[in-house]
Amino acid sequence: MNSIAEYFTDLYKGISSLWAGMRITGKYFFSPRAIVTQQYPENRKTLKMEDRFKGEIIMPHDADNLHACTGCGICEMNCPNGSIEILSDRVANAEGKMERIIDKHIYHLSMCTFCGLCVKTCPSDALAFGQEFEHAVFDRNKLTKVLNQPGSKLRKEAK
Amino acid sequence: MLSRQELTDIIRIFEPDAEFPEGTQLLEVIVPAEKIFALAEKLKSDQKTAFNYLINETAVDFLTHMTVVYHLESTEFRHLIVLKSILSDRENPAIDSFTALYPTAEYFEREIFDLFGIRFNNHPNLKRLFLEDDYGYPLRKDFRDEINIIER
Amino acid sequence: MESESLILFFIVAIILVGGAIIFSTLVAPNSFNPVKSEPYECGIPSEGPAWIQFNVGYYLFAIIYLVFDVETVFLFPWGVVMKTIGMRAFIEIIIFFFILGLGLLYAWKKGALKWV
Amino acid sequence: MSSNIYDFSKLTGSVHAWLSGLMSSGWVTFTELVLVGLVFLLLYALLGLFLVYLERKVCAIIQNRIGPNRVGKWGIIQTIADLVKLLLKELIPIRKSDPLLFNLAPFIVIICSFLAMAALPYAKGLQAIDFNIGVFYVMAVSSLSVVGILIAGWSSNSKYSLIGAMRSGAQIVSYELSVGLSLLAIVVFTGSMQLSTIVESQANGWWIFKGHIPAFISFVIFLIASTAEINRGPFDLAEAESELTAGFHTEYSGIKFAFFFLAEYMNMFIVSALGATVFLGGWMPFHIGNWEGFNHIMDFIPSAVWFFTKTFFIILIIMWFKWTFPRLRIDQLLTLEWKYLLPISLFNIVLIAFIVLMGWHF
Amino acid sequence: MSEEIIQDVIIGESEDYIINLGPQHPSTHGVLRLEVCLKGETVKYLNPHVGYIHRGIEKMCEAITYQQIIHLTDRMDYLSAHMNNEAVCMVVEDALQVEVPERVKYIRTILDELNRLASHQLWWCAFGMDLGALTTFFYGLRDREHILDIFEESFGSRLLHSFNTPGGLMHDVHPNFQKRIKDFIKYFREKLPEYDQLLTGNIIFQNRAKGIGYMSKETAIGYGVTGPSGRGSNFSCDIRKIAPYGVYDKVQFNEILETGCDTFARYKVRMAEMWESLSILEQLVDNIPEGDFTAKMKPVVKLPAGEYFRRVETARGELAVYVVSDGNKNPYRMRFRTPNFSNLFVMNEIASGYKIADLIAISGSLDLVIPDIDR
Repeated sequence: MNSIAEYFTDLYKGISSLWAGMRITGKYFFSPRAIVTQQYPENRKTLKMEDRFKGEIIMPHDADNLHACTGCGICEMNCPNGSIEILSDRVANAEGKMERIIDKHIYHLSMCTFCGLCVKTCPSDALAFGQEFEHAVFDRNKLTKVLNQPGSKLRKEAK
Repeated sequence: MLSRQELTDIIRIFEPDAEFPEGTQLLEVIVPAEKIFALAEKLKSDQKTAFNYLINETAVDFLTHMTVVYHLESTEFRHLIVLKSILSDRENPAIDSFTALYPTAEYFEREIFDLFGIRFNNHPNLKRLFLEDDYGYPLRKDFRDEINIIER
Repeated sequence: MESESLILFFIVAIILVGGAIIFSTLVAPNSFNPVKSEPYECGIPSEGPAWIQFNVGYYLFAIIYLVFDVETVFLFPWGVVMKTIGMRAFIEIIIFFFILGLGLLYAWKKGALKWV
Repeated sequence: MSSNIYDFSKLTGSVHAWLSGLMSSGWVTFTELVLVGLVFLLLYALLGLFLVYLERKVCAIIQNRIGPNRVGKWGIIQTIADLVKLLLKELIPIRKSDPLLFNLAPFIVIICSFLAMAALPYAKGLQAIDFNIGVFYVMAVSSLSVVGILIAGWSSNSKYSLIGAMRSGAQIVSYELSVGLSLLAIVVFTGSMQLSTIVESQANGWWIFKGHIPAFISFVIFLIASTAEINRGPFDLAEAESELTAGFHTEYSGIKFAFFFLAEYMNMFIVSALGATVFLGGWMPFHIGNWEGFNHIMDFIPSAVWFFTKTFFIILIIMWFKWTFPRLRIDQLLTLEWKYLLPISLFNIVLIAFIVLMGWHF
Repeated sequence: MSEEIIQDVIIGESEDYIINLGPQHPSTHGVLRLEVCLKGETVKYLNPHVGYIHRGIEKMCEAITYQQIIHLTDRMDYLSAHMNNEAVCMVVEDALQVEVPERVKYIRTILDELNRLASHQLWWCAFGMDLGALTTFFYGLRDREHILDIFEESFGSRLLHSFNTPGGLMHDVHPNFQKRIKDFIKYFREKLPEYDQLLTGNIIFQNRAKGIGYMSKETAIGYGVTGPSGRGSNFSCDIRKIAPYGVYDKVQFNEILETGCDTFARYKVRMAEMWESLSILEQLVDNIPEGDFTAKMKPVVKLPAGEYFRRVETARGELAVYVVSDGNKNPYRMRFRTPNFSNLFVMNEIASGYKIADLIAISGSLDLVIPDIDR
């Protein structure tokens, strides 16, 4: 007799546990507001990444096309993957001293792991993280970028 | 939990040849390769020490010799020691397997065999774990792979 | 329509499947690659043949099923006439179920319903 | 009786009469056959596509997603796009497979589900073939698809497929019993196996209400067992993708795979339609006893609408099962059938026979 | 049927039926290959093959500085990236005897727990899906998204945030950090009971999970199975209790131990750990002290010659870092004792004799992350 009672309580418990699960899914079925999907390509205009989002490395230039990179090479040294290459020149400045300026600050996005060491260690805050996240391209070579804009110059701090 | 000194005393009795380097973070015991298995067996079965949990087993290549390092813990008393054994024969290094004491050592040892080329005696299934059979032993310091490793 | 017209449905189904497959073979690309035509086993070459003698567990259930299904087939005619015959049919089916139940119980006790 | 429900036999009759006026009787039969074939082909394809779309939408909403929404309004022609894609996919031949059986399997599963479609009463007077053993016929034909699945799994010469096919064989074969016994319950009530008679007998109330608790138990057993018989979650062991990747149709590609997929959904439709016909009154409107006024209003809703509403209600329940529960294991599956469902349904039949004997049903 | 095919049919049951699960299989959670020998549906024995994504992280570490190692540890157990980072950071801090600011400790602990929650949520999704309950996957991911949003706001990345650095943190957390965590706790306290109703209580799930994959305490210790998997076998192995780091000695929490030793016990441990993590978060989130986000460190970190060893509790068990330094800026030898490595190889022991469907449940309950095994 006891086992029969057990059989039916088991049956009841089993069915009610199934019903509990079905209630949850049923609840969401009838609450379409709970939908969390973001319709990505359509919401591009309203899509806003967080300020600190690590999309890619950029070198901010101001309105006069000036940047802050002195070409010291610390970012190149600190990058664990070798994704930064700096080609620098030595040119004479107004006082006749030889001074190092960057020719090209090359950034291999394909090798970057977004660890942030270059941005953190840059002594002149020349690098920053950009918000761009759509990196897909058809040609691998396009992932190699030159960060300093053509014709840009080093910003001279007022001493 | 036994203190460092107490453990040192106990191990001295178990294994008179053991050396205890000074100034290490954890208690380290350096034992000759042929005696390490016997010591570990005693450490595991002894009531006071009861080192029943092998946290880590690895090896280090020092170019002149190799060291096999074991980190042992007792889940009961929570004391922790480091067993070490120095293998001076780099060409054909071999040491006893711990598999009989700690089943997990089987795979740690396969990994060490794979990456360092240290052979383990009495190992049930000493095959390479990650790499192909004809690959070198990459964690040895004199390993060179011209194709895949770019030196900077 | 008469039941002979099932042949019609048969033909239509064959046309549906055959037509689509023929269309597909004509339109779809076709390339040969020895690796592609291997049976799928997660990207690893299959070890040994797939066709071997298989676990008896599956067949055991098939055999028990065979017994019970034949019984069920007998039950349907009974179900149709149950209303008209009444008491006699009821008593007969109780006897029938008693024997059937004994059979199930026997199989149960013998462990035939236990998965091996 | 519900005399004011539109009888589709009037329509078919007038078509027949119109055709007879145009041509000789042999040609009339031929034209009618072609017409019926075309209508069913269309129905089959549309229903299949719609069911796939419905399932994707339902599971999406349950999972807080939107589901297909790019192709057409609300993604409604997404499945058609998928079908076209599958048609254009390469059919990969499997080395060392059994080519004859490998190609035969999709035919078998489709033929089985197509044949079962023929006997379903879609509306009053709209039924291709009204067998006097209708219930039995639908049950038998729809369960034949296990042969196709077994052949598919075996002929692929893949280990996953073979295990999937074996599982599916043991499973379908077992649950066949419970489906049969739960349908038998209504046969006992009605005293007929003809689907049209069963529907007519529910003019004053559906069997699930008239047949007391045993009929309800039968309905629940039918729901569980038929879900298992059509290989749907939580009983989808034959194609358990976390264990067997895709089970019996692992090796099928392109349109051949699509046919297995289609047959699965059509089988779902067939069992739901059968359940709706037998337990929920088929195309019969919702009637309550002698409430003439109420019954009269209900009669204005076309019978086909009633049929499809009930069918899709059952389909939604089956989908709800699938997207809620984890999958059973093979031994639990068989235990559920042989140690729970079968004894319960045997006992249930006796109970129903007793009710019928005493004349307690309405 | 051709002659050749007939000959292929083997007569006799003695033949082993060997099936490969993986590397391309939906339920191995990565490129793991299990060579399974079957008899009918029952697993006779199985043989794990690893190494499909071996990247040689230990070798790479020998060539780079300690700051640079951080970003590699992210990629071992990518679901507990923060704990992996913390282990390396703490080894360096130990060796240099740097005292990190109190604020850093608090934030690290909070991130540990958030990361653990995110990891357990993902495990719950995947475990449900392994057992065929497909809806769990979406509910789990839906809730995990909130944690990832918190990460993104503060560190700029969602999964591999490389946020720790030896001595402290990369930069300070976002001003919204505390508020968002509090919102999340409130949100998740409502959602977690739904998990129980949907899956834990479900009779089918319980039958699938109970009594499956029995792993005794001795087996767990012998094979070094740590983390929630080990604690399901009543093996007390929580490093947060044994050797507290961060501020774990200042918060109240229980080490969850289950005596069931089966798949369901491991499941229950993880579910209970989610509640514990929530309560730890609640205790910490309001008490983050003000202060620096990093200790003063030299730009080039050189560890004094010697050997250092440190353990942390990741979401999957005990991660031990063993460093041999020769006084240079690069480690001489870096060894990661990763939890999944040990957790994987117990599979043969605990899955033999069960059905193939149970094998999937068992591997799901061990919560394996394959890059952590291969490193």
